[in-house]
Amino acid sequence: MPMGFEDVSIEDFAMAIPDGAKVAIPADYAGVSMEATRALIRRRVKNLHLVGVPTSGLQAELLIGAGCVKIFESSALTLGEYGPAPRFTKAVREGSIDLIDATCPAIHTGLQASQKGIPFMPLRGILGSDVLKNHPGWKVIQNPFANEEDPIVAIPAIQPDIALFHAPLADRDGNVWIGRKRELVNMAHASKAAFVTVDAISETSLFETEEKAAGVLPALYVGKVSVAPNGSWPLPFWNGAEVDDAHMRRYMDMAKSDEGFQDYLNEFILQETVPA
Amino acid sequence: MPMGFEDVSIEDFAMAIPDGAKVAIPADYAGVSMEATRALIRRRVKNLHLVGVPTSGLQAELLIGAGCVKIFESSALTLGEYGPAPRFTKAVREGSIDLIDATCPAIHTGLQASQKGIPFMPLRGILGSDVLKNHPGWKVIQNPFANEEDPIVAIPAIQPDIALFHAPLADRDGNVWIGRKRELVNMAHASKAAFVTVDAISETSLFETEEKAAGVLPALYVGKVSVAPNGSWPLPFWNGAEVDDAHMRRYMDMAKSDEGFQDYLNEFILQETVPA
Amino acid sequence: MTNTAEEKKALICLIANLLRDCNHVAVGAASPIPGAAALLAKAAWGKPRFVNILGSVANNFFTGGGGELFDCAAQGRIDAFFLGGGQIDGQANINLMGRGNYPNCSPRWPGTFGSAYLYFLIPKVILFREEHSRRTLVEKVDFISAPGISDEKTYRKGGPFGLLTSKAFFHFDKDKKRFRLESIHPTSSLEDILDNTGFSFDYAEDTPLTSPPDPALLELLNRDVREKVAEVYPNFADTIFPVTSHAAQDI
Amino acid sequence: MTNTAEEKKALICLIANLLRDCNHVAVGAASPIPGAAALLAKAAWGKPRFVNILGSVANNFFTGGGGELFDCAAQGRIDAFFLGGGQIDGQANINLMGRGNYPNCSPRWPGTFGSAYLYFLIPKVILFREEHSRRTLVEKVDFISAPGISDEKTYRKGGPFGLLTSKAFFHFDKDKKRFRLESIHPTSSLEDILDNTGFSFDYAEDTPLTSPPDPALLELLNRDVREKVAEVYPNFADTIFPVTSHAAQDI
Repeated sequence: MPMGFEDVSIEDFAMAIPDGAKVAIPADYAGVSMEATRALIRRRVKNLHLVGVPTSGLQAELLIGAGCVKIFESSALTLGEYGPAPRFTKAVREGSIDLIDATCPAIHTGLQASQKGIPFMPLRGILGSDVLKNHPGWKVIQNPFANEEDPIVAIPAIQPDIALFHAPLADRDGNVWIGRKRELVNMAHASKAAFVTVDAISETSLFETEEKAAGVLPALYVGKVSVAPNGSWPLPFWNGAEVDDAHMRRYMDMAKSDEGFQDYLNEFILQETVPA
Repeated sequence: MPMGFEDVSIEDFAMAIPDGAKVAIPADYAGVSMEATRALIRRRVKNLHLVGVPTSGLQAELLIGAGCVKIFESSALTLGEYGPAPRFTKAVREGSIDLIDATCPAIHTGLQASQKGIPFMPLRGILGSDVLKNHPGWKVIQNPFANEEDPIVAIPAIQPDIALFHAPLADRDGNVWIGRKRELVNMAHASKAAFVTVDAISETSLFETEEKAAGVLPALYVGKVSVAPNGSWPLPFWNGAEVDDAHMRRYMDMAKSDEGFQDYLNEFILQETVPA
Repeated sequence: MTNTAEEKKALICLIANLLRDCNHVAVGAASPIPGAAALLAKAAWGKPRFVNILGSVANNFFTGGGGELFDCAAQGRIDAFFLGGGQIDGQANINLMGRGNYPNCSPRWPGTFGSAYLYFLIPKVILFREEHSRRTLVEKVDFISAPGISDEKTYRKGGPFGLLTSKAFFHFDKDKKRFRLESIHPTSSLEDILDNTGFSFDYAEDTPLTSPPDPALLELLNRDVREKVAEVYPNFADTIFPVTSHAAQDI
Repeated sequence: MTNTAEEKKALICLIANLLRDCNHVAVGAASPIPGAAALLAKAAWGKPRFVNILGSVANNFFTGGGGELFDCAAQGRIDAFFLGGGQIDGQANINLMGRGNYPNCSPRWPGTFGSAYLYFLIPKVILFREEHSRRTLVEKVDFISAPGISDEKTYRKGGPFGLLTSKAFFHFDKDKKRFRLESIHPTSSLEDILDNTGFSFDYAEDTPLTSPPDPALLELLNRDVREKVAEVYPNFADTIFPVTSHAAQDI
């Protein structure tokens, strides 16, 4: 470890994410750190401001159900073919979380503005959508380069405290391999620090070849790394596991009721039950 | 060639770049297509609007010297340790080309605005620079999210017709491998089409592994490919050759005078002399 | 079930024909019928040349991260896309947010995704919603995730091309800002459609039936494209392609 | 030549000490003295933790393309950077464009590069120009590539820390908006500096001499860091490290 970069236990990793943190999380296809999600629930984190980049799924559903979330900012919360997310649906109906509903490119754009250190970035479309009407941050401005009336939406920067995700590899310098999931790079650049669970540690530098280097998030942006093999379980991982279909169905069944959801937490998270 | 993508000769490649085209070209470290540059000079292209991303070197120097350039838009034209670029220096002194002098991040930002299909993007810094005072396109606007006076520069989109560069590989589908030279991706996304010379053709798909895929510019953005081994000569290439130091010194010597420069063109370009 | 499979195949062939003039079609990983249609069109005519299945690893050629789809649309490099909606109204407004008063929708649907943006930028947006009922096709949506039409001053390069359901295909008339019934699927009728559509639309009494799929196209789907579809949408492929000894041999 | 090598090493050690409080220092591929200093500081103190040599392949850890440097600076993730200039004036304005009336400068220099931006965003910008003459250090630059100071309303997180030449080190006083002579290199004198500086600056009559490099640091440079320097700046390394049998053994 030439840079003195050490991976930490998942519990220490979760402890380093403070209550009230603004946490950017990726969509299911980009690598969700479910292992960290469970550790966050175990440590009973409170008042998270989740930013789903650009959407979220089971990760936000569980955190919302477990009472860890104050604000959910995203373009969607979807469990895909498994149907409506029961805890999210309930929280919305009861108004127990604050929603900042956006549209996918605006989430990316807000992060890119933070990445570029600019206060906002304009974005086409959106005009006439009720998403615009209800969004607390967006403004409609005149395109300063148009001679005629040309309204355009200005998206303010979104700067998360932490970008939290799962990746295949980190090396001993703290570099992380994310392949072509470049939204993770944007998230990390935009955030104060990236917290990454990885399937494994590479004993050789990820910069050893230009092929590998092309998919690296440099250590400069990385705050903490924890080794969590298959850490996206039960969600699929682009560089590994398929979705655990039986478990997802079981979740949908249990999470129908408050009691069932509590049983799910007890059985699969609070007891630290690990995947088979 | 499943998609019917065919590489073309360098002369056909150059013929497809029309007079007056707005052509984005990379800095020396990112892969300059000198082979295409020579073919453009041979075909006596006229009135190019070059956009050096974010700077240029020998490529712009030769095109300017050969009378192919109407507008040079960039943050610098530098031959590095070889010293002042003689043909550029002369053209500036005589006012024979139009200059749009920028600063590096503003070039990247203008391309990113084009890439995102937005009319402009704001950028910090620059205020108080004479570059701002002399730039024909930039405007200073008020940050719409600030309560106090907060001027910020708005950089309009730069949309080149063509992004022209050299890369290690293309495959038979027209995908191009650019490694971590992601400014080439930005250039290509921002432009109407990428024109790429490559060292070689890969007979297997560049999407075959996620490692390789992480550094791919997809065929969707690629207009023409021409095979030109060592096509950055005499410039260095990040994935291959060192600079041809002796040739660069020879160029500097010959290009001191108009006659010497003409001799250089005759000897190394118009005669289609190829590198040893 | 066989019948339903045939209906789905007819929809696939119908959509494939709508994509013949496209260079690049993007479809969601959860949109098997449009996805199969795009793959079929590519196989049949080499158009669209590019088919991008979002969320897939093997069938997605984007390398710039999740934002590339949106940039690509803004660049004019995506010719057709599909949007759905829990509610769709007669002005082609779509609602992916939920029923009732926002924010406390009940039910709440997942959310707006990229619709509020892509609907403005992709020339040929095909609204696709199999359920054709007064519950889904409404007079006015409860929440406009993305508007079907915009005023003159709004930058808009794209919008609704038509609406395809399990009963019919409507074309959206941008000048009249209304749907016009284009064709009626063989399993439905004009009366059935009038009964089950919550918005008013233009139609002729003699609206034709949707043409049955071209046998050659259907054959191509069943023979050559089935494997590609199965690769991307395995569960869906199981439902529309009965397992035969021939297919078993292929595996 | 040996003398010059020693002077360059002294500059390297001086700069290394200025970088001890940094996490991340970026330097240009054509800036061997600052680059060697950053590598030396990292070797000596583990600070800066990150040294990024721009334009290099092996010693550059950026993976986001040419724009990443600028984004990174705006994020506050670059602590120190080096700028030069064909002209530098007493308000720390720098000119990289050329002499005379823009645009028809004569001579024209390469251009502004990223200076008009980085100067605003990187906290510790060290101006480094070996030539110390009235030609380079002027009362007022002909063209402001990047201004040394800005008014209150201008967003500015960074700016000039000091100016290092072959004769002296000046500190830039942001309140007074003037340079103050900090130390005089042993090869120069106050009189020499006053003679050869085109702008006025604050100084004390008893301005100290620049401290000679710490022997241990010099030893580290000559022993452990020389190879790293040679890897990044081979030509430069040849000029400052005489080839000895020891070095030859290493190769």
